[in-house]
Amino acid sequence: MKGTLKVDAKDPEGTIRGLFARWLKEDRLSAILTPAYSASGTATMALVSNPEKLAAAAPLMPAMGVNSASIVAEIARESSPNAKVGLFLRSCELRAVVELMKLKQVMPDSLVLIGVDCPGTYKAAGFRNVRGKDADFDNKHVREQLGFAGNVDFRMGCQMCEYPKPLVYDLNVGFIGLDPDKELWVEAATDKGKALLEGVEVNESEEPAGRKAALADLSAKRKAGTARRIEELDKAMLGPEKLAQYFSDCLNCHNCMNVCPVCYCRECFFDSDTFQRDISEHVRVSLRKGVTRMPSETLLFHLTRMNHMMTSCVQCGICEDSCPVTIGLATLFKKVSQNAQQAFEYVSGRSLEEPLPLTTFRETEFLKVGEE
Amino acid sequence: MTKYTYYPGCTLYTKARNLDICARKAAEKVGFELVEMPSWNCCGAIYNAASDDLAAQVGPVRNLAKASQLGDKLVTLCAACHNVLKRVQNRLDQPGNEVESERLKTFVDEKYERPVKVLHYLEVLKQEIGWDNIKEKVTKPLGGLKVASYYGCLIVRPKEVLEFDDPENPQVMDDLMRVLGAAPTRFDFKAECCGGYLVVNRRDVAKSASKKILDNAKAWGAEAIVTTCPLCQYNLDKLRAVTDGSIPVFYFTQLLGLAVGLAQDELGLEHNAGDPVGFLKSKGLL
Amino acid sequence: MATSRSSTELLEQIEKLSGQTVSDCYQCGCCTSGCPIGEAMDPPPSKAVRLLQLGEAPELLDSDGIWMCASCLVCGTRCPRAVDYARIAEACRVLVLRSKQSRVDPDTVTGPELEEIPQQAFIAAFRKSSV
Amino acid sequence: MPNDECRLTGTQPPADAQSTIDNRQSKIPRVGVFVCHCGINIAGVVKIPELLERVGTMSGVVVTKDYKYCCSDPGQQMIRDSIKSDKLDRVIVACCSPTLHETTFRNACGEAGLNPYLCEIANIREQCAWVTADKDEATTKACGIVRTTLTKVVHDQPLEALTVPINKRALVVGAGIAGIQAALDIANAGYEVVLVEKEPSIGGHMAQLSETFPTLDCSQCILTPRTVETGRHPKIRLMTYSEIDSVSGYVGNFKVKVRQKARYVDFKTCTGCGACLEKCPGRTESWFERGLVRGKAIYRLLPQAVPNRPVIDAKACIYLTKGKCGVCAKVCPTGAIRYDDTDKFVEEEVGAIVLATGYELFDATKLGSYGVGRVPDVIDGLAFERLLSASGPTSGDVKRPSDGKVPKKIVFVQCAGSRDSTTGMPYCSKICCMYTAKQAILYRHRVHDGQATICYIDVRTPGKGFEEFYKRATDDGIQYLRGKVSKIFREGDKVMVWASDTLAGRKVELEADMVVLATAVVANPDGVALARKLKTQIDAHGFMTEAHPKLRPVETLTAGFFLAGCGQGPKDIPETVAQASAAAAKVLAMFGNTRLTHSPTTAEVDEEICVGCGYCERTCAYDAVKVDPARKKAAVNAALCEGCGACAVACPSGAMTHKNFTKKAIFEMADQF
Repeated sequence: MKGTLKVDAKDPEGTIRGLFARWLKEDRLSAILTPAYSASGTATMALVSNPEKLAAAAPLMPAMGVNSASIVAEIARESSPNAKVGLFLRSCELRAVVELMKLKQVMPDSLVLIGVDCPGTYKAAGFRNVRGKDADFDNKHVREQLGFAGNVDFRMGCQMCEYPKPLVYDLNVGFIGLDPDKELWVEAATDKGKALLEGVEVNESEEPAGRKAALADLSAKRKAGTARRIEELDKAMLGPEKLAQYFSDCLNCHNCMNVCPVCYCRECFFDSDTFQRDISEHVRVSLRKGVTRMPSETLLFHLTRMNHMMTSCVQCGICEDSCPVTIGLATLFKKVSQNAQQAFEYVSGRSLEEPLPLTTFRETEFLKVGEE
Repeated sequence: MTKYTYYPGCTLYTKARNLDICARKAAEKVGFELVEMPSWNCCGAIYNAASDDLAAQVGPVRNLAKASQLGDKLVTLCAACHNVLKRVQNRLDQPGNEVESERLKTFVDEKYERPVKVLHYLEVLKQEIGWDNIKEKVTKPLGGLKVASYYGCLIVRPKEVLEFDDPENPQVMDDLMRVLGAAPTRFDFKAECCGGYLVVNRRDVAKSASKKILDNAKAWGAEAIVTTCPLCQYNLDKLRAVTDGSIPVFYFTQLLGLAVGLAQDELGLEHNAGDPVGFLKSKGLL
Repeated sequence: MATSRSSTELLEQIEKLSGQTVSDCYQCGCCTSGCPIGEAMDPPPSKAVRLLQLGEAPELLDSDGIWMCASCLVCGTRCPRAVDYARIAEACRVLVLRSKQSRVDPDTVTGPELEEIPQQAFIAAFRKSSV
Repeated sequence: MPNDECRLTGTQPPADAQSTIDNRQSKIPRVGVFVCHCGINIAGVVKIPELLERVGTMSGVVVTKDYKYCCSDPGQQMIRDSIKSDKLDRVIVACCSPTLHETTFRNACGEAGLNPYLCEIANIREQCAWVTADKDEATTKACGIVRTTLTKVVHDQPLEALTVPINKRALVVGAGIAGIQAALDIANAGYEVVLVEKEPSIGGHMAQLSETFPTLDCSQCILTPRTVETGRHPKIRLMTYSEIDSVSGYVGNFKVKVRQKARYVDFKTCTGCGACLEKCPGRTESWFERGLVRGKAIYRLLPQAVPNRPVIDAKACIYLTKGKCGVCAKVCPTGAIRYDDTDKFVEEEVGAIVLATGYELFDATKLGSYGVGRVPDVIDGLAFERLLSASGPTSGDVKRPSDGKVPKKIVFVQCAGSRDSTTGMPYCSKICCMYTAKQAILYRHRVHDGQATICYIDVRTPGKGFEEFYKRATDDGIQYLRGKVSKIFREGDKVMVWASDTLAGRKVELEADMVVLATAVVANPDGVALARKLKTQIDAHGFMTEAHPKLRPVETLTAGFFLAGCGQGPKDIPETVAQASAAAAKVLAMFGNTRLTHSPTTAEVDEEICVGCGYCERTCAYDAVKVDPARKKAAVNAALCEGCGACAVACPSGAMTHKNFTKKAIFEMADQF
């Protein structure tokens, strides 16, 4: 089921809050995870269960501090058929949720995936200043959506995002290519999604051509920008010397790993005793070259992370946002994961059915390898 | 009506006019148009397989470059032109061949816009038009005429480049004949060589090679043979006419034209050896 | 003798120009069996490859057989070892032609049938067998 | 391995950095290193005295010794003595590949009271001496290999071998001569055998053959006693018209699910009188007769079939497809016809499995120029066997399929799809040279004035009496023509063959009444599908792969599976029977034990770290790892685990580890270079 939804009082965000209220009141959802503002005005996420408290919810807030899939992994690790939690999330977050479902880290039964179009976001830190005192900033931002698409202040991950519309959802709420002061686009892909739209006044129609074109245009522009960035990245990073240089500022803080939505290990291999050497071993390693960089194994850590994450990485770029020394991780992971996924004809988070590439073997894959 | 860029080649303008004219007119009857490529040049007549011979590829590359400015498909009819253009296109596209490919493109003034898919007329009929659509256009079915389809070498081999049909037992022309109301016979020499250009200085060799083909067709009970190539047509038809005249040889486009209702004077039968008109009349087809 | 190069050099040239490896051939004779003009070809394909295997490239270059191959590609299509003799013959012809020796002189081709033969045959024949 | 050491130029490590640091280590194990000369294999390249000296300085090494052949009894004694006298707690033997002698040396250590898993092999033969020419380089490399092994051995933990009980019943898949022989050998030793055959009766391809080379004894005559014995054997449970659905479990304890296809005939009630066979009007292609005659919908393969009961081909049966007819039920005197029969599943528990899945002939229609399917008188070797066989459709008279005429000229075409890497199979099918000679001889027995020509590439006769048999064929006037056939076509009622005589160097056109193709032998496709399902190894052509081509020819790499017959590669009857008996002997050797030992170097899970993502489960080729969905923890079934390590590699967090191959040990080993 799909169609347009009328927006009242030029307030698309209010209209969405209205839907939230209805779902919570009618007990179609027991709670909803949504972007929200804290009392002090900072951008955050909130799990709202009381419809009265929806005022803080800012479903269209163009800021992102964490990839909320990490939150979902916290709250939906165990199967809980009685709870019905709506996740009002952006494309990259939903794609990460899908990957975590495949990795058995998120149990799907208690969740309803509600997607929302996302033309890009600012970092949550400092967003208060970007937004200023303009209470209507979020709506305004949505209204001038494509004008913001090439926004250089956006998070680097967003600047390279080619999926402004979520790929897997029960229900999606869209506005790209429409006039959000007048209408929103809703699309239910599953029975769960249809159930949410029951009783909602939807003007059923085919997806407007303008919307399709706007999405395709945005995606194409982003792809072009990404290609250019990857070209620059290659210059800066290709080859063992340059690669080591690229990571030379790394503090070994592991923040990138901690915030990564698809990095799901309970204990990182790099925190295990595998790398605990006694002093004589450290000295022995050092003696080979005369000098060893400390802390040791930072480059190996990043290579391993690329290796472990490349097939599931959703390219949200939150790793770069969290890096205290601003290593260009977003572009790097974009490149690495894009190449790896293309090799397996896989797109992370595109579908729940597609098997994880490294757990299956197709006789046709990599036929060309070694032929030269 | 879908338009296709068409490359006729030299022979179709002269000694094989009957192959060309029927093809253009029949095309319009079955629903497509052949638009002749302007200022085409010789394809080279035969592919040079020596790995370092780039000069021989330049002519075909120019044709392909020209065609690429007009569209992404190029239709051929002469089996020799088809073979050369298709193989040169394949050489340009071959992964790992980029350096040579770029060099070849610099030899010609025409800008090479995109890879061109070289399609034989028969491939257009089968893949683009479809047998069912052609069947609808048949106004004078061929009355169960027993024909042996002779493909020759050039449109089936090398199979991995031409990707035309099974090189041992091709079927496309048999299928077409069936659609036109003829009864294709089994035939073991569908893709054996007729002796080709050896006819120029070794007529004896071409004669004996062609004779084997004709003998086998007759042994399987064929009343006529259809061909796709001017040289095959010559070796089987005119060359044979001076040795033993007994079985008429037609271009497939002549029988196609006949079945979709071209007039007798549009079929170019006067270019065939023997008495094709008398033969067709005796079969009640004219 | 077509050229003054040594037999080993010639073999190297032939392999390079043809993209074929003559040692791949295990002399089953399938190419000769299937050649539509095999009776008229001397040496027939399998024997020609054998000459190369034995280091007798000059003998092959001097032979009549390499000029008889019309590149119908039946031999290579059916070869169980994927050796394409048509390309080997082409390489041999090319080597002879590049030493400025024509096999067929266009001026010597005469006869009443010349009026009839399609020109594609002339172009092909002269491209394959004259300088 | 990448490392992130800063790159400074002009700084060289001190010459003997290795030993200086190693000697500072606090916990020093007592390792003995024994270097084997392997005759001159190692000692001819590696400088043994220098190696001993350098190894002697490594931390933890308390003794180094060398010997010409460590694997010999005195060599092993040297190790045993040293363990005791030098109080060794770890042993390294620097010698050949562990696949050859790891067990030898571990056993030697065990005899001296050292846990066998504290003994490691440093492979300085295959990985060093054989592949390094320069003596100094080889010595340095050998030193490095020993040092790396030393790093591993100090991390090794003592392990106890696992043992599992054995269910002393065997499953044999396929009841051709290979399966029959293996089943009889095992059953005659007193163990129960389940023999599963997909066809309605047993005997396989051998039942189709006429006479056999090189002795020309009748195939039926030598096979029938075996089929009858198999059918009556009290220890053999024969399940015909059945297929393997699934196999679970592990060596010694397999659970096998067998699908018994619907036969529509109650075998208990049926007496095999054959009344139904005469009256049945349904017609179908006869697999057994190679398409030479039309078979009936209710059929048995041959009158001597074991079991001698017919089955109904549901696709050809008029009653089962159209609901009309029912003639067989009407004429059956005992009321054995059951139109409502369905597939049934039977579970069997066995300890060992013999795969005797056999062969098929290559699909000759793929050889487009040979006219198969277009020219009716071009048939394959098995079809010709049926024409020669007394029990065949012509009762042994050679008549050609198109018009029943006796062919006066037959051309036999060898290597039809064999030794052909473009359209056929690249390998030699091994049996065709001899069976073609036999067929030509038999043809000349039947048709005295017949001419037989055999087109061949090479005649291969490596077998007892084979060369003599080849001579017999040429003595008999059979023409051998050296050249592969390129094209076969029809002209009138003749079959024309384009061949060549490579010895005379010319093309030859042959005219024949009939052509017999010695079509390539290929692995039975059902056997290939079964091997894929069971995850036993097959080669690029579908033949099952033996554990070692010379030393373990009837075992597979999956413990408990054994191989017999043409499913492993083309072979003739005596070879097949020999291999079947060898497979049976392997099964019996296993049944001679009460419990099986299983290597303890398996995977194990650290539940503290495991999050149950399932990468390990999906990576395991042996179904040995399962994730408990409720607890979200992976668990390893050690009896199934082959210790390949794939799961440990797949696990991103290191929750899955491999006993005595811990990541820590491996990283430290890599650090040695």
